Amino acid sequence: MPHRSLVAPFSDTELEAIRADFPALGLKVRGQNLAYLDNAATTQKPAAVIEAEAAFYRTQNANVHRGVHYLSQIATELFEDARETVRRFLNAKSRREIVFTKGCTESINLVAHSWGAKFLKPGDEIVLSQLEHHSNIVPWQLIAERTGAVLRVWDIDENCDLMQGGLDELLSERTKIVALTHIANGTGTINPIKQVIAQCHAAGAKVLIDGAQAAARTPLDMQLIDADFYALSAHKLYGPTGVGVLYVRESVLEQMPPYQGGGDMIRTVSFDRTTYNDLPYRFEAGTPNVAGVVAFRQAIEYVQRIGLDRIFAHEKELTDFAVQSLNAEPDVKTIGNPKNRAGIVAFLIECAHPHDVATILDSIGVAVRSGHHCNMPLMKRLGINGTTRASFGVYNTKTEVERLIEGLKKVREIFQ
Amino acid sequence: MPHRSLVAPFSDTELEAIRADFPALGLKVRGQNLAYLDNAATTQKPAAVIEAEAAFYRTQNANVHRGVHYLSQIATELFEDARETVRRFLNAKSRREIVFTKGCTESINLVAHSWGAKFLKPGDEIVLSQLEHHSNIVPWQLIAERTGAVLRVWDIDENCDLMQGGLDELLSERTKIVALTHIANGTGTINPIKQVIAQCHAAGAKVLIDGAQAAARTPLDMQLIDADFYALSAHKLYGPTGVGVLYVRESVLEQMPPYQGGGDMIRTVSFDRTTYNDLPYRFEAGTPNVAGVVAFRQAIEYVQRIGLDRIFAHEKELTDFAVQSLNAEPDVKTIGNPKNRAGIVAFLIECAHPHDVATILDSIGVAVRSGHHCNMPLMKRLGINGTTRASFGVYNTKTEVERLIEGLKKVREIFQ
Amino acid sequence: MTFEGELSDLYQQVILDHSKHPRNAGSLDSANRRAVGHNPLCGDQIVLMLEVKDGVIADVKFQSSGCAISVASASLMSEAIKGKTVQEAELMFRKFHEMLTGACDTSSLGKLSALSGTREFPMRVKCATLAWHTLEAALNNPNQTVTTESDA
Amino acid sequence: MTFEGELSDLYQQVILDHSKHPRNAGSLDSANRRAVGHNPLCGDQIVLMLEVKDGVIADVKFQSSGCAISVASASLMSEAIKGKTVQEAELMFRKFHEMLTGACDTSSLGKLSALSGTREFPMRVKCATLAWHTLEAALNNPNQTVTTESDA
Ligand SMILES: Cc1ncc(COP(=O)(O)O)c(C=O)c1O
Ligand SMILES: Cc1ncc(COP(=O)(O)O)c(C=O)c1O
Repeated sequence: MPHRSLVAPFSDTELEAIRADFPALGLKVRGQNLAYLDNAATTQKPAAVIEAEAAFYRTQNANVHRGVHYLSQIATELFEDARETVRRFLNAKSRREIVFTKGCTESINLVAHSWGAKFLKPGDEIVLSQLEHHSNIVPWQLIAERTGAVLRVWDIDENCDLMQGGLDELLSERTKIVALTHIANGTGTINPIKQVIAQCHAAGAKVLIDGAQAAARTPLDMQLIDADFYALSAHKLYGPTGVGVLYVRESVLEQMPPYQGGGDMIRTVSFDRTTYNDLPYRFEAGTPNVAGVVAFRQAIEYVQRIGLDRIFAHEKELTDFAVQSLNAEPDVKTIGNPKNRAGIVAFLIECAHPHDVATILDSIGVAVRSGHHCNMPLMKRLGINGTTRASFGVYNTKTEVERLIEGLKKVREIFQ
Repeated sequence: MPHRSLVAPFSDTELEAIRADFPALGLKVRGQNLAYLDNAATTQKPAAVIEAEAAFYRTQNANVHRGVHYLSQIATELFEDARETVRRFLNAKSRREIVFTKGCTESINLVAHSWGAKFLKPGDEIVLSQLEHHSNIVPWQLIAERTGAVLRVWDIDENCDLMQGGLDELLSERTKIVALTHIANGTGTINPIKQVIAQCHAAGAKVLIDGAQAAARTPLDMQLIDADFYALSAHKLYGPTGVGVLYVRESVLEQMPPYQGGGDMIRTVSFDRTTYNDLPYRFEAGTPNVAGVVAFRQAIEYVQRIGLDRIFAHEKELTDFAVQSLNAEPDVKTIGNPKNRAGIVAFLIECAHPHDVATILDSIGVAVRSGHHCNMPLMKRLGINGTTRASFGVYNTKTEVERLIEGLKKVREIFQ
Repeated sequence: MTFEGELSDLYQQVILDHSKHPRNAGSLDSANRRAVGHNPLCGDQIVLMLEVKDGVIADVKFQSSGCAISVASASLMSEAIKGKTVQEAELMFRKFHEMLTGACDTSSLGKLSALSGTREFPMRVKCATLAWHTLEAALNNPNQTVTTESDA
Repeated sequence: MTFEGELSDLYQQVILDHSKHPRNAGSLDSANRRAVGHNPLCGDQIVLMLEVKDGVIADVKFQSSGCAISVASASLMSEAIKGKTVQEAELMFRKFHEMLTGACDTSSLGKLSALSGTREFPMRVKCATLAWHTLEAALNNPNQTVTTESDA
């Protein structure tokens, strides 16, 4: 992705200013400054997001779409303005294509359940990659079981890149959908989704992209990649918990039957016959997470002000530094060596299990994650039980990476 | 419910102190003090809730259940402590019976989809009442369509109480589940759920209670009422948006297949075979609304400090006053005259449509709701298109009710 | 403007008059275009019947259960479109829609401009546009059901 | 205690020793009780095999892939329960569980008390109890699979 290398990473002053926007980064953990390197699990939130949510409850709180009174009007406008912000962020064609959910996992479940139940027939094939998070595996297993469709798996090569040509062998007229992560949460692999989508479309298959890790790490453009479905979580994009987005191309969404039933998603209800509302409301049953959605808008505007290309460049610099530093340690092995990698580095150290590594790093204030990262099939494929994973955000620094490396000394002290 | 009449409503000083806890009540709307009488749609939030959510993001934010580092531990503890608070609030036997969802609507969908898909067979019957909210109708229609089960409707009498003996005629060995609202959002009717549940259990049917309106209005005790399923939304209980609860009796929940698939709900995942996690996690796929759940705890503790029996008494006093005052107007008709009523009064005024009434009341700062209130089948049964509805919360005052009555004069000025 | 002023702008005399005495209310046996419009927010409904002959809206009737704004809007619309060509009616809708969603010149809208006060009440804009969305449906997809949700 | 102190309390010498050189690791042909335990949080797994004769745990072996705490706990457990009656083993589990979840007397737990440092690391308690939950399953529901999730 050559245009990105032209973008300069942050200056020290810029980075300091960014860090100051995030209250949690001032925390002391175990008497040390917090080095938060668990951003792939969830990101910290800028004050603008925290304050927007509180301000909503203090001065704008009401239910949406249902009332004519002042607060209800304000809340509805704020909620729908946030939808427009998301539309622009994704460069979707229409607000009708933006469905709010409770998270990326629900977004994928919605597609598997609604689209899948209607369009999958016995013997139809669903292609997943070996890199997928459980949230992009289990919903497909559930709908495969229900419909008689079959899962096929796109394997990886020794670098943890998708196997070249692997898709050629898998795609056939039986392939109805390909569900693929944009950036792999276990390895940081950036998948070539634009090419994959073009190839799948040529073969007549739809494509769902799991953007949980990508949304905070790289600019997104639905027109450019031409995805049918794109799923993401606000909480991994500096936004609140309990908010997700599902983008669906309008012509596809129009054909989908309702997922959950309830208030707001109907046009008329009678016990004999219920008719459903227009897009996207047909897919938003019940009171949504209004305050969360309103605050999420601030998160999007925050990363847009900085620029996702600059965030990408910053994280790339950190990631390259972390990979180099880790690989320089003779007893450390980084997992995968993908051609394009974003913000995530997993590793193993000979003397200690990832859980013990994470506990010891925690003792010096360095927060990393250990375990299978909801990537059990990938772990099995790699013949390991888990890894220790550092994942970066807009606010991380080289010093924090150095503290991680320093912490490995302590691991060795205890375990060697 | 005789014990409740022994409880004294709030003194003026108490009420003032309660009002001071809710920042939004200080708002000016259209130049007037806000009189927020739309609590059945959503409640305002006490500062403790708003502050807990902000504090979580500032000092405790991490993903739950998945990390060993300090913040992850804190976040997990807070999240699970909130579950324990909900357990105590509902007097459930076990934390395993408390599933967090995104709202009451999702809670009901979860049951209809998971329990329904497994246990409903063609010809089986689902009994709903004429008082139900769309959220307790449409999920059942969707699963009925999928399974071949059939909906039966328990009619109401002229007071908008459930028809006496109506259930006797409906219950048969074909009845698999009865889905009933605890307090009706359109009329304020308090249903005799304890007796209904006993009768249903005797007939071998399960019972789901929609507690969306009840949870903030009356003490709850799962052991006393013996429900199989109880659903509620945090945002109607002075808590944040995007959080719901589903209580399911453990022996029932154990038999239910997963609803959504993803992270956290699994034990092991492989492409060939996935096994599911223990209760309640099997039903909580993906990152939950951690901050929302943590803040919701504060809302529960808030109403518990005041006492739900006192809140009930306070709202009863307001409701009785509102019903009397409205009925004293010759051109006003209140909807229904239920034996037991909680916190909700809907009415019609001869000269004007509910929407116009709501707009004019809004012009003097009185927030009420107008329309069908997601109760289209009830509206049809009553032969009307909609109503204007005032619904009360812990913080409302008689003065606010008087302002509503006063506002009707302005309606007449314009429309007569 | 004060909110009091905005309110009386919303409920102008002509609106109140048309809501109490809707013109062209009723059924139309000669109708060859028909559509039903719903406002899912409040359950308001309108049934619109048109007789279109040689590209001209020769006659129009409607049945509506709704608030003052939606009934008055249907009534005013029925008067405005009767005898107009389909193209003229569609142009009128575009102008009407512009009036409600942005600042625009209302001079060419005649009596319809009485509904411009709705602009200050975003939650009521749907009430004013329901009849027009239904007209659009009747002209383009006869025997369709539409909602106003897309205005949200 | 400082956190530094807590950390060395967690990784006591006996824990490190047992994690590096687990006792009773391996397979047991004579086993008549078997259970598999999972920690869904991290994917750690233990296979526990017991030979129970006349109410006594005559022999025990385990295969475990896990962190230092979980391996050490399995190893220490295997030593502690070998030769004990089923009742004694279950009493031991209760005491062990109490030690990790509340303050309690650890004197009767012998070497097992080396795991008491886990108490200060709530996210690691599951690592220490996995072997014991698996034991419970093997004794009560032989050939079962269990998880530690209920400790969350
Ligand atoms: C690649 C990927 N997909 C999906 C998810 C699920 O996101 P959430 O838990 O927010 O629903 C995650 C995060 O854990 C992820 O990293
Ligand atoms: C009786 C009843 N049930 C269910 C619901 C749905 O609740 P939510 O929109 O929070 O999912 C509501 C609220 O609108 C309600 O009043």
